[in-house]
Amino acid sequence: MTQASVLSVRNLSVGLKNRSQDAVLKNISFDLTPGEIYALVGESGSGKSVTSLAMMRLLPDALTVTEGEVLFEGQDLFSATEQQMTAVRGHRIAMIFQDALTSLNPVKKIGTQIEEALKLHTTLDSKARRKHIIGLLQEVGLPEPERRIDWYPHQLSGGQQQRVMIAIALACEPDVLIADEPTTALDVTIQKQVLDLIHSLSRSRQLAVLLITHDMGVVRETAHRVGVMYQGEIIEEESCDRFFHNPQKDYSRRLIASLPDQRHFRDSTPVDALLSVQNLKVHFPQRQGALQRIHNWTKAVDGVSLTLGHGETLALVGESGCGKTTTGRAILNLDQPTSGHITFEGHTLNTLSRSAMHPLRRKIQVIFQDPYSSMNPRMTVLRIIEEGMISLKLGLTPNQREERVIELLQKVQLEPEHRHRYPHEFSGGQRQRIAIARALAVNPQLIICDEPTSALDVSTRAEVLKLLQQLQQELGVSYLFITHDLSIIPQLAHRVAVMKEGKIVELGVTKAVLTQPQHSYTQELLRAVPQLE
Amino acid sequence: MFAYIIRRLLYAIPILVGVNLITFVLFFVVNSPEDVARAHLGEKYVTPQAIENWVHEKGYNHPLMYNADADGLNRITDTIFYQKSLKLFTLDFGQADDGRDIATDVLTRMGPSLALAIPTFVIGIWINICVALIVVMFRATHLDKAAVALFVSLMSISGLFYIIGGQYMVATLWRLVPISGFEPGAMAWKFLILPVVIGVISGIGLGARWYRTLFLETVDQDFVRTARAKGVSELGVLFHHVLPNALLPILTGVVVVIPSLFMGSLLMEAFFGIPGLGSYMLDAIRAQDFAIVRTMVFVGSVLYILGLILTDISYTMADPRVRLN
Amino acid sequence: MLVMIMTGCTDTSWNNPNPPEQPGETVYYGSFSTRLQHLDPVRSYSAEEALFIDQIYEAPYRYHFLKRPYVLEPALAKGMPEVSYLDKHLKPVPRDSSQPAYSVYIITLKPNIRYQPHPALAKDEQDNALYLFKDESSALQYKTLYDFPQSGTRELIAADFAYGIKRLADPKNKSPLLGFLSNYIVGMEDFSKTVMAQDRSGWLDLRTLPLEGVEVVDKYTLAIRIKGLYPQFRYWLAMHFFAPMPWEADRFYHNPGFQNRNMTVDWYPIGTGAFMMTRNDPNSGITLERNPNYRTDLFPSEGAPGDKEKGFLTDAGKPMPFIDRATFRLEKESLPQWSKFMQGWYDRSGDDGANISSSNFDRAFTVSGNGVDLSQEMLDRGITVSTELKPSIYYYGFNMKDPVVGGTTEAKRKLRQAISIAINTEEFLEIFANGRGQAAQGPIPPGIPGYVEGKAGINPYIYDWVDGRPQRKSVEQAKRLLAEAGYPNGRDKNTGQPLILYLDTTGGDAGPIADWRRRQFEKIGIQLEYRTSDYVRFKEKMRNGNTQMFGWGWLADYPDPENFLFLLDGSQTSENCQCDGANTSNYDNPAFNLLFQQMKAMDNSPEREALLARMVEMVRKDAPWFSGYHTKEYYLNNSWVSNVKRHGIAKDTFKYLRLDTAERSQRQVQWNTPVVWPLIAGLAGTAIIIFPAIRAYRRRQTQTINKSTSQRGNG
Amino acid sequence: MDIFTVKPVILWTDLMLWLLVISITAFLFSLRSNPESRDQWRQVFSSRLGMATFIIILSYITLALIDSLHFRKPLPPAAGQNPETTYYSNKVHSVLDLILGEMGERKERSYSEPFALKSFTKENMTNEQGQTYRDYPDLEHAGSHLENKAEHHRDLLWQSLIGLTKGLLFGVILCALMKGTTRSSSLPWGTAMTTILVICMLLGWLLHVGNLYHILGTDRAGNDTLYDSIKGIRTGVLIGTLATLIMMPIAITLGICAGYFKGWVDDTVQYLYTTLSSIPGILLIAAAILQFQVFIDLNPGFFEVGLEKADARFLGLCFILGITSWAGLCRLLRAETLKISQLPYVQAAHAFGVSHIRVIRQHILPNVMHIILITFVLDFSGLVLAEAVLSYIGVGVDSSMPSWGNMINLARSELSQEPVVWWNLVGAFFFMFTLVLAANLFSDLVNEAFNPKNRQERAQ
Repeated sequence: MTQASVLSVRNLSVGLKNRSQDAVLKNISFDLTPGEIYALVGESGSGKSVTSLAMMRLLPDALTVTEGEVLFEGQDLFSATEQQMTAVRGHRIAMIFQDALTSLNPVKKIGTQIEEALKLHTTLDSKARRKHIIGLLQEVGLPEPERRIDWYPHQLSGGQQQRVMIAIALACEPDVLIADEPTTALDVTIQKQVLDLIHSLSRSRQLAVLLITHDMGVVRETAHRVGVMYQGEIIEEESCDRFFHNPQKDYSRRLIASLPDQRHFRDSTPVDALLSVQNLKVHFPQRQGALQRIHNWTKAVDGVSLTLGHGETLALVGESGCGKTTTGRAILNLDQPTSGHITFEGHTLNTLSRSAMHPLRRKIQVIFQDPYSSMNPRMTVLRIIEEGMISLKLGLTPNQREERVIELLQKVQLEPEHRHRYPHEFSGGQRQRIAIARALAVNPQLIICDEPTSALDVSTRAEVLKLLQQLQQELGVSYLFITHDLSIIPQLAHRVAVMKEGKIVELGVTKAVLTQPQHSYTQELLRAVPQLE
Repeated sequence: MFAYIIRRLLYAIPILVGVNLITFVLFFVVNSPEDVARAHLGEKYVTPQAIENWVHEKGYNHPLMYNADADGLNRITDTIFYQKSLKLFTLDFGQADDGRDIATDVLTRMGPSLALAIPTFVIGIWINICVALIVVMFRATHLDKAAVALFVSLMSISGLFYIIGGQYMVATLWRLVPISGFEPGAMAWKFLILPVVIGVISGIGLGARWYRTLFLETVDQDFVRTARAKGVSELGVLFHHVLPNALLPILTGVVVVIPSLFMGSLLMEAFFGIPGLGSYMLDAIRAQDFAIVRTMVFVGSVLYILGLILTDISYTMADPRVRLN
Repeated sequence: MLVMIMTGCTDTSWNNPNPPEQPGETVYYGSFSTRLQHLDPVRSYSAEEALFIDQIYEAPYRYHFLKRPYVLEPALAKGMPEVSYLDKHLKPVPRDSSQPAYSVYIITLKPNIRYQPHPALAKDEQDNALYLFKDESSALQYKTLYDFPQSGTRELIAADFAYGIKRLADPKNKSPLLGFLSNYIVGMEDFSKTVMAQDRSGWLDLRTLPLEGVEVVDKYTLAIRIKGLYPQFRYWLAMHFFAPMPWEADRFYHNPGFQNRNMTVDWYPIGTGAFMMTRNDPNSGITLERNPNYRTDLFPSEGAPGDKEKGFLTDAGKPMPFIDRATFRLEKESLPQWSKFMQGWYDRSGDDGANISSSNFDRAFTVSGNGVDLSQEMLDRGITVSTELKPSIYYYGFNMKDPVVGGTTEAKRKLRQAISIAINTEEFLEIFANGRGQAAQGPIPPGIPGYVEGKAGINPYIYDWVDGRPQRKSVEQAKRLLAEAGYPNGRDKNTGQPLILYLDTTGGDAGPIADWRRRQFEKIGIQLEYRTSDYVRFKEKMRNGNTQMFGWGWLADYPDPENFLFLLDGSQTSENCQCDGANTSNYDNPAFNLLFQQMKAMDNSPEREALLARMVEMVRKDAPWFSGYHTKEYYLNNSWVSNVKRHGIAKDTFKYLRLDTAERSQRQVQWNTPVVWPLIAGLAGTAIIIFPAIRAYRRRQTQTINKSTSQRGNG
Repeated sequence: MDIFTVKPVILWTDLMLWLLVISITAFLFSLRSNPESRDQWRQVFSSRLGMATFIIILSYITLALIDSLHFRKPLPPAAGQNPETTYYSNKVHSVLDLILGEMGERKERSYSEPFALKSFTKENMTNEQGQTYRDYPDLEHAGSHLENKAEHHRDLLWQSLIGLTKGLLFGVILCALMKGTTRSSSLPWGTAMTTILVICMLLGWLLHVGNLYHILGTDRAGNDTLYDSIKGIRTGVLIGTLATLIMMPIAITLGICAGYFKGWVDDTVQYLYTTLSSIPGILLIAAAILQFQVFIDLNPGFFEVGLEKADARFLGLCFILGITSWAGLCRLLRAETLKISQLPYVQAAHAFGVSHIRVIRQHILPNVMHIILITFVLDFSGLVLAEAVLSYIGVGVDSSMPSWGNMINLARSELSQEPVVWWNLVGAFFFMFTLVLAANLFSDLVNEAFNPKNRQERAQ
């Protein structure tokens, strides 16, 4: 594109306020042209967000711009006064953030929050403003805006909140839109809608969009040009197509390679059932009134039936709140089922008492989503891993336990001496490995993996998944793999169960489900998954 | 919401019973009614007969908690605890041990207490918030540091020194206001202004510092960043985004004490000779007047519980996310 | 704040705590320090309360305002009582006959004395009481006594005294004297019983029940018959316990529901005195006003020698009272009370009790060799001082029943004497009471018959007479006595065990005084331990006699040695009288008791003096008390206050008081010019703080990113 | 007097204070193993302020500790006494008294200004001719070592120098020892040293000059104000620490149980603390203390010397203060436990079938420790201030116990004097203010370092 750039960043550097020598950003430079979507890609901590904040002069107190300039229509924003800056923010350059819920003022109506921008930058009277706002809300696709204009953020769904954010950003017809991870917190289907929205807006309004994301899929789908950020630098800048076909830097290559391969599927052979769930129901009571009588039930899981064979992986797919996690907890006997049967090796788990359950616990283990909160920060890795062995009375001497731990650590590709460290000394990926080691410590037959990779960066995610598969081959352990990310399923799961509103809508062999989805919801999900080509 | 309040009120009953039980035990675990009688009869020529009469008249001639030689329900009802403490639920406070009607005393003394407490409270909060906002405006600057240092020093000074010093300088040295006393009506401000000012000043350290931290927490939140990205100016951010949200935690701390204002401030009333409930309590405790103490404790806890309920209600009003149940 | 200051300027001076007065009226401003409990004449028994009710209630007799030693004069009575004597068959006998069984006091009243205006006496056309209510609901609009629009009065009659005495005899009124007087007034005990036998739900008309010893002879004459000889009884007749009480008032206060609103005799007095109570807020203050119906009562025209020179007789013959209103504010803390006096807002340094806290005393007085003088500062302010040696004694007592310090053996006596010498009372008074008191030489204080001035009057066991003044014996002397008592250097001469003595106090075992006392005992090697307790426990210990040493005090009811010596009468020990015995040290000396009985029945006379001397000697020898002293009170009066001669016993002295209001207001303005500069400074200060803040904000608004330094705008 | 003949008096508070200090040090050492909390402590001490305030607090605590070693001196054997039995004075001394030397015993007759040689009020004296005249009498002890009063000021200067140098020497020795023990790290030892030196010099000066003059004058009864203020330290420190210490076990157990087991346990605990906290604190304290006093008075047999009575009452005060502040901590812990027990690692523990006790001990307790710690330091200053107020009202510590509250209480009326007697108030004020200020600043830092909320903010 040869269009004049509306906003151009010239070798921008940002450092810590008190120790400005070690830089957070080093000589960042790029241009934004109208109607173009420029994607800034990088893994967490690469400095994407800092860039955007620096451009808006919204850096947190700890950080400070050490050099460089931001030219907006030819004039340097850094040399503008704070007052002039307020005139630019939201009016000429607008911004949307990752977590829409926290980014909206919880105690103000969304209408007021949009109106605020208008009040600041336009001369419209209140009537005109209201009209304008309703228009905006329609444009961003918020159903029945006349009513919702007086709602509070928490009354809206995540997608709707993000739409409101966009509405705020667009309120004063800005020339530049900075979108900082606008879809990370959203389910795939919503993500697709939002991205499409941004896409269309940039086209219709000749909007220059700076899209900050870590999801290559998203980039592929929406961006025109790509800048790859790595440790505070832009190491490669290319037009989208060229970037994906032959990336220059090998870091870029790793990024692309780390995207899960979605062409090959694991073929599954029917095996005898290890776990079988019949018509599982988990309902939570809703209390009300002076005497707290139960007046209604939240049906988290409403009649789920599935079986899982030895050494098999069953992926339980669904969007947030569909009850997949609750299912997992019920199988672990952490939540008490309302009805139904969970049979494991002939024992009906949900009827067992705490003590009767105890011996079975070593057979079923779990890996949690958040690698940061899933380990007690005050225990060494050794004690974290051996905790299960002790409580489940594997009858090992301390030395034997330690040996076992070492062995496990090696199995999950960590160093033996790591056992004396504390969790917060490890990266997310490493922690997830420790969590796996902990699960394996009591050599279980079934591990329930609750979104084990969704908090990880793409590259580490791939590694963890590979590890899990290896272990399955070695130990013949079965996984119930709970996830919202369809893209990782093909190479991972033998069979897939798609869950919606507490029910399983479709259950079958991975290939079948992903290639010829029967249920409309499954199809919708698949459509939403960003494709690389 | 209504149902909620009902539930809270129901929940209050066992609490109040417990409160009564505690005070009751406190008083009668070591004191026998005879002791109380002696404490209230005169100095000279006290006969056993007189004590006997006093105890009988005051109705202390029952067993404390359980009446063995009564039968049926009377075993419970025919005791001091039932007749003295549980009667309070009917808001029948009875008479003080010196024969005066407690309800009237409480009512008459409430006025001065409030006259002192409410201004101190309102002005105090207002000033604290203003100061805190200013400081937050200059966060991460030397002004901020200096202010915090000032706050901490202020709150490190015992309230006694504020009162003693203030009274000495303003009233004794400079003769700007009466040293102590109270006149109801138009003259009142003359006596109240000094205690109020002192009360406010002595509160600034703690209050402003607390509000500052609350504001700072809010300032770092995403929606504030959003507001800035919208182009809202610093002041706008503070007043339209930070303040309303920071008010929520402030509510919890503040609303709960509002009813307790009725109880008056012990020190202030003692030092400035204001005939409020604070000094009333003090005298009662010193005179071991169980009748008054149990009443004040009862009233106090009722007000406290009221405060809790008020807090929740005010919360639902301030924060659309909160629903009572 | 500024606004308030402006409005403040309308006042003469900003710190005037007193409410504005009506023009032309003379208002007295006073204070009291303890919250009043009882105002019922038959119940109240404390000096603080007497300060008020003695202005309102009058007894048949009162003390002469000026004359010393204290003498009685008729108040409501026409003359002094005519006393006649009867034997047990009610036959008249001469006094000197051996122990008459009864004495009869006949009191004749002055005519047409009228009560203060009071709703209880309000009448309607049919001459029926206006305010009588069937049930509580019909009287609800009257919250306090002052809500009643109508009031009335009536003449005082002898029956009112009878009614008053019957109220005293009624146990329901909890008169502290009930037990005591029952021993004297004939039939009082039975009366109490019969009264309690009645139905006491509502008002009980005491007139219907006879009290044998009290007889209404005619409209103006009352006869009281008491058992045996008790000359001191006439003094009781000068106390508010014998004040008249109109039966209408008693009935009025028994209206249904009045009790719950504190509308009782115990709260709203009704009397014939010079003042009436028009405001009674126990929490903030009390107001007395001139009683419009007060009889013509003229300022005394003769006084003690020297009174004329002191100007106490300038108002002789003028009708009293001289002030229209007296307002008293409750001042719990001594500091503000004193400061207000110094600012001229109080006319006197205080009205009740010891009102110059010792720290203030240093400022007010300069203690010099020949007593206590006003400091220069006070003299400049024209402040006058009036002193008063109270007929009282504060002392430490040994429990004579105690195995260690008690007993009548020579050794024990020596031990007690040794301690009595060791505790340097003079030093105590010097340090802690600023010399406001005089060390006791015996149980009888000055101004009371039996007290002897000079060399003859000293306690030879403790003092020597050295160049014209008593001088305490040396510590060595005390040590010698102690050794003789079997405790050389305070160690048991057999076991060497240190002698540890226990002193019961309510004060707590700390603070300067406690330290000082410990050191006094250490002087002769005795270790002192305190056993502190609250007042109730203390009384209990005293009652059960399980104390060793204790502090005690006695304030005379009337100026007669009997009122002091009975504190040592064997029949008064808790044990013997089965009550809170007045004989706290359980001193039971048969010889003494015998003399006491004789002395009691006598009028003052040389013979009596002789008896007293012998009794005092016994007490000095046995030393059941030690470190005794008689308090001497100092009261400061602002220059505009006159006729302030303190009376040791009588409290009804307000009617004599005179004020020069013109001078007062002029002085007040002069003493209370506010200092304004701190205000201005304060305002300036805040401005100084605000201003740079604003500028800083401005600067911040026009801030750009300066890349070289790390100073950044808002982030 | 040789040490071995004295009879040690062990007061409950002494015992508890020592226990407390020991346990806290142990606790801190246990924390060192965990790098996270080690970092947090490092963060606290890496700031100059943190180091300085900590050392100030430490010196206060040290004084309190020294003052908590009580003993009774023996009486000289008397005639006829069998030799093996020794009798003891009923005066209780503490080691601190020994260090302070004469300061406690040197009583004047009444007020005297700081450093004064003459009494504050005139008295009448008799001269050689025997006629009485009024003047300010010389003080009995202050400056008694001077033979010529004229060189008062020079001597003052000189003695101050001596005192300061003494302190300096001592401080240098201390620092040397410290240098020896501590390996150098990122912490600002320089500040530590200077603080120590300053404190030592100050103490040295106070000790030396304070034994010659009355640095802060004397009070009504002629007691040395400086001595009283220093003795007040023990009370202040004790009340600040014991009250929290006493209430902690209850609060922790109940709070955690409520948060962990939920259900009826939770309801009961909540009922308990709502009930307690709904009673007006001051009333509860006052009533309790008065009743406790009555109890003490009823059983004088329990206590051998007066001090023990005061001590018992003091314990009572700590206890009731603990009770009143108990609810707050309990509430916090409950909430935190509720949060933690939802965290994955607790869930994982459940998945491993770990027993409740073990879960609480291993997972919950260590992770609420910061709350306990923060409450401890935050409450400290508040309690010290509370003591003063309560003592003023008359429901504080026993009036025989040297405490700042009692000092203020006694000193109040002195403001009405002319010229004003200010030193008693100032003495109490200065010592109290220093402690509370240091405590506040320190607790701020601790809070900042240990409060997870703040940690996130720093992460940003």
